[in-house]
Amino acid sequence: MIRAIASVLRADAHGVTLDVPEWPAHRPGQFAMLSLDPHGLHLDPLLPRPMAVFRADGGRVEFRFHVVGRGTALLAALSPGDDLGVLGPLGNGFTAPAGSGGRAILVGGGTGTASLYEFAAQLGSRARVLLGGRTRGAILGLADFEALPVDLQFATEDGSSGHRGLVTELMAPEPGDEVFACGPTAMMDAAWRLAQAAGVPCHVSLESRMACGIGICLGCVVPTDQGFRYVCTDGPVFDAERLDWKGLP
Amino acid sequence: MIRAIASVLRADAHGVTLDVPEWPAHRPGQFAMLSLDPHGLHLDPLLPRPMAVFRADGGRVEFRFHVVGRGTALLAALSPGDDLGVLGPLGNGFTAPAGSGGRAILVGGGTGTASLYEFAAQLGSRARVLLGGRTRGAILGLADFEALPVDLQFATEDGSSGHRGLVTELMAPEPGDEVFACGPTAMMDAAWRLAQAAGVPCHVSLESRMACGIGICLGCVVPTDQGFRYVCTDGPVFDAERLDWKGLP
Amino acid sequence: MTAGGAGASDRPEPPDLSADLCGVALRNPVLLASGTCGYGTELAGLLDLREIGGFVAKSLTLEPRAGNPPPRITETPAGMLNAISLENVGVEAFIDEKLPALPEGVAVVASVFETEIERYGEVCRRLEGAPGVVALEINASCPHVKSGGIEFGQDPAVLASLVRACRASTGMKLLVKLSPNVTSIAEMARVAEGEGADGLSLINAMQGLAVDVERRRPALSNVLGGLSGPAIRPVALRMVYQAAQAVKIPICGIGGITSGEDAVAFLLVGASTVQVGTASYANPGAALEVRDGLQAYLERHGIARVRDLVGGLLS
Amino acid sequence: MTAGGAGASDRPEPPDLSADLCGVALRNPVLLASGTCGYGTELAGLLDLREIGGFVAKSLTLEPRAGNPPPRITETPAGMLNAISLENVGVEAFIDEKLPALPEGVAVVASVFETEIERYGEVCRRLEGAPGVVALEINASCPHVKSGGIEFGQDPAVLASLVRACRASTGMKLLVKLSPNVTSIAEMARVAEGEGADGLSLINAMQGLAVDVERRRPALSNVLGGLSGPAIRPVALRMVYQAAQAVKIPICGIGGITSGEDAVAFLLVGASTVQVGTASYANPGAALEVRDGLQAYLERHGIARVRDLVGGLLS
Ligand SMILES: Cc1cc2nc3c(=O)[nH]c(=O)nc-3n(C[C@H](O)[C@H](O)[C@H](O)COP(=O)(O)OP(=O)(O)OC[C@H]3O[C@@H](n4cnc5c(N)ncnc54)[C@H](O)[C@@H]3O)c2cc1C
Ligand SMILES: Cc1cc2nc3c(=O)[nH]c(=O)nc-3n(C[C@H](O)[C@H](O)[C@H](O)COP(=O)(O)OP(=O)(O)OC[C@H]3O[C@@H](n4cnc5c(N)ncnc54)[C@H](O)[C@@H]3O)c2cc1C
Ligand SMILES: Cc1cc2nc3c(=O)[nH]c(=O)nc-3n(C[C@H](O)[C@H](O)[C@H](O)COP(=O)(O)O)c2cc1C
Ligand SMILES: Cc1cc2nc3c(=O)[nH]c(=O)nc-3n(C[C@H](O)[C@H](O)[C@H](O)COP(=O)(O)O)c2cc1C
Ligand code: FES
Ligand code: FES
Repeated sequence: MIRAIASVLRADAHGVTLDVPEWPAHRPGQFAMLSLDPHGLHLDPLLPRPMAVFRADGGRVEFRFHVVGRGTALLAALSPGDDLGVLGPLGNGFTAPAGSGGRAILVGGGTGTASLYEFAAQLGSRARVLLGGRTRGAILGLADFEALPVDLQFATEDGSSGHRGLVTELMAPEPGDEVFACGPTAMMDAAWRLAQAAGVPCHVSLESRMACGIGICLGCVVPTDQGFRYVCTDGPVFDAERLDWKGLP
Repeated sequence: MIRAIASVLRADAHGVTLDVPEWPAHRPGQFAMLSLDPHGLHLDPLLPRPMAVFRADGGRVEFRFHVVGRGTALLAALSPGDDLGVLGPLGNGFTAPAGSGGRAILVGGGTGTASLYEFAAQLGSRARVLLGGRTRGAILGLADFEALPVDLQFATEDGSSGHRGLVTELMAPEPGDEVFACGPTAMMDAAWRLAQAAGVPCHVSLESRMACGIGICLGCVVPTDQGFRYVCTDGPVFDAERLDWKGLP
Repeated sequence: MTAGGAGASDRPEPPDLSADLCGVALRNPVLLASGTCGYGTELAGLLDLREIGGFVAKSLTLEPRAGNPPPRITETPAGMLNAISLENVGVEAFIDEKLPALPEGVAVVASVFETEIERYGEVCRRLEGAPGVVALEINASCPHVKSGGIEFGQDPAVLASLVRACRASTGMKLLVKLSPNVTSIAEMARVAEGEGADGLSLINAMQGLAVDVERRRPALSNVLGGLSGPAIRPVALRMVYQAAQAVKIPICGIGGITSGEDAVAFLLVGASTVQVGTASYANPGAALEVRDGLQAYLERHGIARVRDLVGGLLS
Repeated sequence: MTAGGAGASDRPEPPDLSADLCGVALRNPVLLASGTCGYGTELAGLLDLREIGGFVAKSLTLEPRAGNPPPRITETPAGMLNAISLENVGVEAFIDEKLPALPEGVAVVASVFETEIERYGEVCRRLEGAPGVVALEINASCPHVKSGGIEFGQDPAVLASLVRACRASTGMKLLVKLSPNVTSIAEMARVAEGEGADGLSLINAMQGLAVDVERRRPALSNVLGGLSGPAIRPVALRMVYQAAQAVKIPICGIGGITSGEDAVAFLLVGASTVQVGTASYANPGAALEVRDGLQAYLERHGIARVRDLVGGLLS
């Protein structure tokens, strides 16, 4: 894990790419905290923003997002050469299924697809990747996923790409499969139910309000069968079976 | 007076130029309040910054500054097309000497030179313009002043341009002259003493902490022989004789 | 179906923004806060006061007062400190010069402060029946000379005497503006209600201090000042929430409001009207944007009347 | 003259940063605030705790506690609200597992909070002589069950009993961390001093509230939370200033410190040490930057010792 002031290589309304020469090796599904005010010019927004590492390669670290509030608006407005504080990689990330038997079903919705790209790339042909969004344009990183050697399917609410409907309707898990989901809580909940019905393991990558990303603010808890766990250090990837789904905010 | 969200035409560490089609006619020495957060993205810095109108022409409004704190750093970092809130023109501005006799001696120091440019341009050959700074590079708008048909002299502390020493040492006011000064308080105080000794009128353009620029916060007072007066609405230009110099902060 | 045709009734009615300020009907719930809009006249050309609910004029004393020497203001993170102190034109000049200069149809709340209880009562008496003045706001964040300078609003007994005196002096609607510099805002709210306040305004600026470190001096000549702006909004929301649970009289919420959403937050925790203060400095039209944002929120959520939001925080 | 040669004495000595925390000598006056640095171990690789004055660990109760359900934090203008509540590993796990994991030479302040006075005393007793622990900090911003949930630090009599009980339970140095949610911080400071506190820490987070307007819900599950960050700095500076005039014991200043200049401001108004809290979230190395900035300030102003700044506000 490193903390650096990184230089922006490019930024737009869908993502930001940073130059972080000291970026260490990381695992698919890990995240970083991006600090918008590395030199104390604004003091607001004060807290760093958690973002999944979309892809990293030789110090070139990419994040993908939709503009939903002030932080993402400011990220989108960055110019090449601007400074951004970065702390990462953080969290546990995804673990590839141990056996070589079944498929890994990756289910992504909304901005959650950003967490899955490197995992899909790592799994290659073992991965069935299902991505959903309101429209085709709402699926983060779509073009990059299309370039991967994976079994890829889309679902959109308006039918603008692939299946018209919910992405989980494409899942059809079979014994031996393993499910990995990241997206809105309702989507992950549905994925977990389908996995449960099929008797296959399900791992979900959660979001939570974060201040520190490293286990010191105790802000990012989620309820599990072992009490509260921290999304930043125990997660973001959790075994769906261990979560108290009703207690998620 | 107008309030607009203006588009930045250019910005650098010495100034910002705005596109303000609705900008009304104004007088030399007036100022504007520049609001760095017109869309509420940062909330900090919250208050607008007072800046003299350096020059305005057909909706192209120029300001000049040195980066001294957060606000000016953010102004300097603006890019073309960025939005900036602007409220102006504000304040009284300079009044050209009534008679056609003596000279108008304009004395500018530090960033105070920005208030004098249009006044010098208006006065033309009637103006003796004395500009001072630590170094030649510290004199705001130097090249623009050099292009004016005025009697122009410089003073720098390091001697890098013109007289080595204080700008007020160049003044030598004579009966019939009228002095107009804008710069650090000590400089304006010295200008006022010299004017007083020569028995000529002296007008100074003051700075003060401002929140509103339009007389509603009551924040920008300076002490005068008639009690507190507001820099934003009674000034920024005051008759030096009326000021309580010891009470200036 | 053509625009403006018979189908007009199919289009949703614009939401009802009308609001109640302690018994006074207002066009909408957005006012300007005392000390941040002068006497109203200064905003001519920048904000039409008839498009918002009304404004609270700069607090008035019996005689004109001069206030503190500079520096009087300084910026702080997402906020500002001010120590204007008592500067104002005095109640007579307000009535004789300022009120007549306002356009017809502007709802004016006159704010009152003084250093002694008797003088508060006297200012209230003078304002009785002043044209355009729909209510008085008693600013309790003024240092009480007899209590050694603590604010009227910081001691329950002193606050009780103050409200009692003002109540006795006038038949006009009385808003009491509470000081946030207290252990229990609920207690202060109950005191004001018990002495006959028609409504509460909260919060006033919080006591703060800033330092000019390079000069090793206080940033304000008065050392202490009042903190306002978005920085204090969470404290203001908390206090409105606590006061609303303690009293039945209506509350006017104040503190760091810059958007329609901020106003909604105050309404949800129990305010029925709001005031915009510091935000007007960066944008004199801020209150209008707050009103527009509030209306857009109601439309987006299909809420018919702004008063349906009041106290509507779900839990 | 060559570097490191005989002329070394010509170069100004680096300023003396050593500081005094209620009788404990510290390398420099910059500590990390409780609840913003875990138990110290989490910062390994990000901040060397031996380069700053020390750190105050997350407040400890007698038993491990779980705290509030999510959401526990939310952002506010130049600040944040938190309602972590009592979550901590408990005093035994702290002594057995956390303290031994720290490197040698780190000054640890153990923070104590509980819901009953007797339990505070018991936690203090357990911490007596714990290795590395140089002082205890009594967190008085905890709801007192017997007083109906108001904070220990909000009632002078309750605060007095609390400090008395802690004082009686231990011979260790006692810092009392005051609640900012009071009418008179000076009174609370005097109470703590009178009952034998060796020093004061102030301020804790201020009580606040935020609303998720789209969902019409409180932003925190607990509704109320603690406001921290630069937004509260002016209030914190004011309280340190007022407390410093009321007591003789040393004060540790806390609230929105993000830079060396901020630390200087706290020292000038009377603090002799400072704590960095929320700023560490955006930058885990913030405290080091504060220390460096403080040193640069002293060099720039030719001040030999950091303690020469304490209470040095000119007027
Ligand atoms: C581990 C993790 C990984 C994430 N990866 C991505 C990603 O790759 N792409 C992406 O678009 N989004 C991702 N998110 C969500 C992203 O952090 C939020 O959308 C973002 O913080 C919103 O900030 P804002 O300032 O634009 O919104 P605002 O609503 O203005 O933010 C206000 C505050 O709320 C917090 N917040 C708002 N929404 C969320 C949320 N959904 N989850 C957590 N905190 C939130 C912000 O961090 C901030 O503190 C991730 C979240 C987590 C926890
Ligand atoms: C009428 C008027 C005209 C001005 N014209 C110019 C100009 O043309 N060019 C120029 O470079 N400067 C000018 N100034 C000064 C300029 O406003 C300040 O330098 C600027 O506000 C500093 O902002 P900052 O955020 O960079 O500094 P910071 O120190 O971070 O500002 C913090 C706060 O202090 C206020 N402040 C800081 N310095 C001053 C100052 N000297 N006067 C008033 N307020 C201050 C800021 O407005 C802000 O509220 C003018 C000031 C006034 C009152
Ligand atoms: C410069 C200034 C002057 C003020 N003067 C008064 C005043 O005269 N009377 C009063 O009741 N409140 C006064 N206030 C407080 C505001 O009315 C309001 O309560 C406070 O600023 C919080 O709201 P805000 O955060 O929206 O500014 C003043 C505030 C500022 C910033
Ligand atoms: C998430 C969080 C948790 C905190 N937990 C504690 C705590 O356990 N004990 C305590 O005394 N203070 C706690 N605090 C308060 C801080 O120690 C500090 O007093 C406060 O945040 C103000 O300082 P700051 O503005 O630098 O953050 C906590 C603050 C935050 C933000
Ligand atoms: S984000 Fe701070 S503990 Fe997880
Ligand atoms: S700046 Fe507000 S009155 Fe002059």
